[in-house]
Amino acid sequence: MSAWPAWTVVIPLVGAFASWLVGRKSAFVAIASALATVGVTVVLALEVHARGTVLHRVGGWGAPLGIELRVDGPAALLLVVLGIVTALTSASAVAHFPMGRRRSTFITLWLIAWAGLNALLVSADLFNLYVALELITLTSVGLISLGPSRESIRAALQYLLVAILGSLGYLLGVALVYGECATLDVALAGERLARGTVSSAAFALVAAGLSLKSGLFPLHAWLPSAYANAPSPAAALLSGVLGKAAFVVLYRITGETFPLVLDAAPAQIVGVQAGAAIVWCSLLALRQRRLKMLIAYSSLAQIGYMFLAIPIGTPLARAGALYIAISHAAASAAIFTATGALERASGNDSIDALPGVAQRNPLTFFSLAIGGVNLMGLPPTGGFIAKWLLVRAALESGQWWWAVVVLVGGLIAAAYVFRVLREAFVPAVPLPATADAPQLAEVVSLLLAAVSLLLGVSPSWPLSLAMQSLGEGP
Amino acid sequence: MTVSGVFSAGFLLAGAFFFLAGTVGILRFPDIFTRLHAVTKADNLGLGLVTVSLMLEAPSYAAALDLAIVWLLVLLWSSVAAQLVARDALDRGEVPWRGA
Amino acid sequence: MSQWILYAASAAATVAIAGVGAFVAVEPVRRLLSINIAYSGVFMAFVALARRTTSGEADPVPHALVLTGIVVSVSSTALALSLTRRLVRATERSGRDSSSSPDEREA
Amino acid sequence: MTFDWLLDATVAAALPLVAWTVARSVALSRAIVLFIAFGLLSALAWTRLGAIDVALVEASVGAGLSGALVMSALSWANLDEATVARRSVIARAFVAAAIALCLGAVLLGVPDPSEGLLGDVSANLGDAGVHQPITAVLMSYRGYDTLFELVVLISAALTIGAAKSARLEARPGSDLLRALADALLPLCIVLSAYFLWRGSNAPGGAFQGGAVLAGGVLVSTLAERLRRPRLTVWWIRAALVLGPASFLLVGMPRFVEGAPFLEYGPQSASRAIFAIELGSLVTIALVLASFFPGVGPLETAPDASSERTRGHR
Repeated sequence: MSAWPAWTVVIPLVGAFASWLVGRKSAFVAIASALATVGVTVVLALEVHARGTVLHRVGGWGAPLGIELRVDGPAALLLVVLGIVTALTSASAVAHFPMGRRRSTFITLWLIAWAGLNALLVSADLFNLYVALELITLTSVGLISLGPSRESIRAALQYLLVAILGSLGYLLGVALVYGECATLDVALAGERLARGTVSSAAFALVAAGLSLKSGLFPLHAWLPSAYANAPSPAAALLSGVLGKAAFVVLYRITGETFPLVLDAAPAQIVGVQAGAAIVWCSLLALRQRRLKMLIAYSSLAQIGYMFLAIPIGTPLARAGALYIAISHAAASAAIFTATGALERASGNDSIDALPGVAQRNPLTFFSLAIGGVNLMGLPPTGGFIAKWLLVRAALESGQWWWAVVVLVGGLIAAAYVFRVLREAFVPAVPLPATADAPQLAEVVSLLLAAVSLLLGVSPSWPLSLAMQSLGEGP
Repeated sequence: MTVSGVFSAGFLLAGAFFFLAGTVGILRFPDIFTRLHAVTKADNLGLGLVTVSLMLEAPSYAAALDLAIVWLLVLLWSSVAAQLVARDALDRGEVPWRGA
Repeated sequence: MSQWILYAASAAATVAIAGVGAFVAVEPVRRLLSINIAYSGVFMAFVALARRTTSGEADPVPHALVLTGIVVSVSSTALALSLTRRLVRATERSGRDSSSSPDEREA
Repeated sequence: MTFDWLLDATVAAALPLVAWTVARSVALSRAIVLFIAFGLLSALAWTRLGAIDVALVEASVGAGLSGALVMSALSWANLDEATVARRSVIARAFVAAAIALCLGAVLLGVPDPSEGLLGDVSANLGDAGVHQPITAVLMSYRGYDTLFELVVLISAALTIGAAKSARLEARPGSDLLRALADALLPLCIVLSAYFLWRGSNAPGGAFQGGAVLAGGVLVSTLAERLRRPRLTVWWIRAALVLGPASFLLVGMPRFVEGAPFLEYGPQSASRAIFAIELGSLVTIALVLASFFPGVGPLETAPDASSERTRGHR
């Protein structure tokens, strides 16, 4: 038993309370707790890499009575990469919000959200996952509502109402699982759950609730406005990190609780939704006039790629989905941060206002470009590795049509990415008079882009964690 | 059936009657002030009778005392609430019903 | 018919009715009412399932889960209401004097 | 048997019926009153099912505080009755009935009888530090959940508190309310302490106590006997996070020494749980009371407000 899983939750939580008590000068607390949290996740990942799944019994009770924290390879990988992205993104918040109440509220909510995310990643208990999901939902709503306009509040409200409806489905599914096998532990429930009506219905409810929360096609229309109207650092955090929470839960419980129902009808329905999300949301992204809306729709398409792991269902497909999750986390956070910097400079995020960016803000342009290449899935980014894994998994399992969907999605992504990059590359004569983009945000977006590049250049360590299957540990 | 059981049943039925009367009052009375009468007077009397009936059946004196305290609290609260609602209604310009 | 079956059936009906109501509702407060009732239905399912014991003493774990669930759902209800109110206020304000900027910074 | 069955059947049938009328009622005020009635009915159902703790929390937090929250929405909500879709009632009823049948069939398909975790809970009560099974689950076996639940409460309060809130104005009859508040607040404090103390061996605990205390604080705030809790005052900020902080403080010494997180140790368990519950009570009461200023009436110009309300009556 290792104490590290609990520390990943305790540290950001303590940081959140400390920043809340300190108030105005909370930036120092934020930096300290961010460094400590990332440090702990790295140590935990090294331990998992060396010794396999790490277990912590909260309160010493153990399943089924108590709650267990179990960190396997995929969870450790997510902890590290999402942690680094979260930490970097928050640095751009310091540039975005002037010192004052909004900044300190942002910092407190951000640290609470991080604690919730880590709790979600390490938890092996179905109801604890629900509480962590709700924590992430409420903090996300708080972050969106910090936006400048009435539209931010409308978006936050809509996000909240849809998200709690999604949790309702999940919770009903949990009730069924508990009723059937008298445990809330994900793995123990998987052992006790026989193939049958109850388990299929439970999976259908859980999958429906979680895909609604992730914004999977066709119930996705509420999500883009949340991303587009949130403050840029919050948008980066939401689309990069927090928006993946519901998927991560589904990923975990399809592997451990519902491995038996994966070839059943609900999984195939999820597959159709995922395929439709990839194609349709990419096409919608092509039609947007605002950069933030474009990225929001492209994020929805990327959610679709992740959900492809459920119908394909092989370990390779699961590793691919995981790799999409981490590389997209870094890439979309980079793009949103870069967009935030440009928005600061030119006053809006319209694609028509892009000409001249490559001259004026070469750093920002560079991170936009790397992020875009990642969305297309071309080397040398992490997006390439991820899509390559997915295509191979689809072909190996004989479901070649998913490979076609992945490739078509990549082509459409290339179209909208090149549209943005071409506009940004057009020299503007004369150069429009604009304010300076905040340097901190530019550097942060470059670092985030570098993370997504790194995932493509040296994939061996992350891949070995992603492929580490459960149960190898002591 | 014991004597106290008979009394208890009688009080219960009487209480139920007043609750019914109060409910009819809410539904049938013409304005907010008269409806307040129905809610606060008839229902509180009904609740009192039910409380007495339950006190007769209570397993201990302490439990009977608990029930009595509950009734007193409801009385206190509903009298204040009735006043507040009525004053607010007057303040908003509701005119009490003067008979048809 | 045993007691828990009655209430489990009631829970199923409540969730279905309120769930449909939540999907159809247009106005946020109404949607919120339906969502809350649907949650009560789910909690009812938990509590009814806890009643299947042979001894007559109920399983306390679902009860504790429901307590947690109630508190979580009150938090989201309060948050949703406060956001709705801010929205209504922002709309009214921009309706009253359309000359002022819609940008409403609440520092 | 027959009488019990009749009562259960009535309650069980009434719940979905009320749910249906809430969704169908045209006037928002009626929907809200029925919503509160639904909460009280479900509290009744939970007493019937032997879940006294849940019934207490539902009556105080679920029906009581949530009800009061949505009730205060009446003062500003969009009362436009046209927003209720009147068409397609039959289609909706059909869909709901279909879902209900499927769900019911699945729910009744679970094994019966089933002990759940009852045996595990009772067997470990000796080590948990409390005698009441539900308090043991909430504070000991699944204390980790409760920690997060408190954090959920706090993050909602933070977001609500970050916005400018309503000024609670003196209402007509506030002299009366003041007298009531003076009588009620001490009573609420005593009652919440009683709930807390009782929680270790009978139904009751931090949540019930916190809700009662929040009610008392709220009435006193409305009566202007207490100033509204301000999130800028340092000790109120500290009190707001007292619950989760006491979880961490109590859990930390042994955790640092190498014990599992939130393991209190067999000797000190009952004291540890009491300390955590005390902190949680403060957090719960403060958070619940702080929800109200964020949903109160809008501060419009006086003439406009009276006209608005009158127009809808």
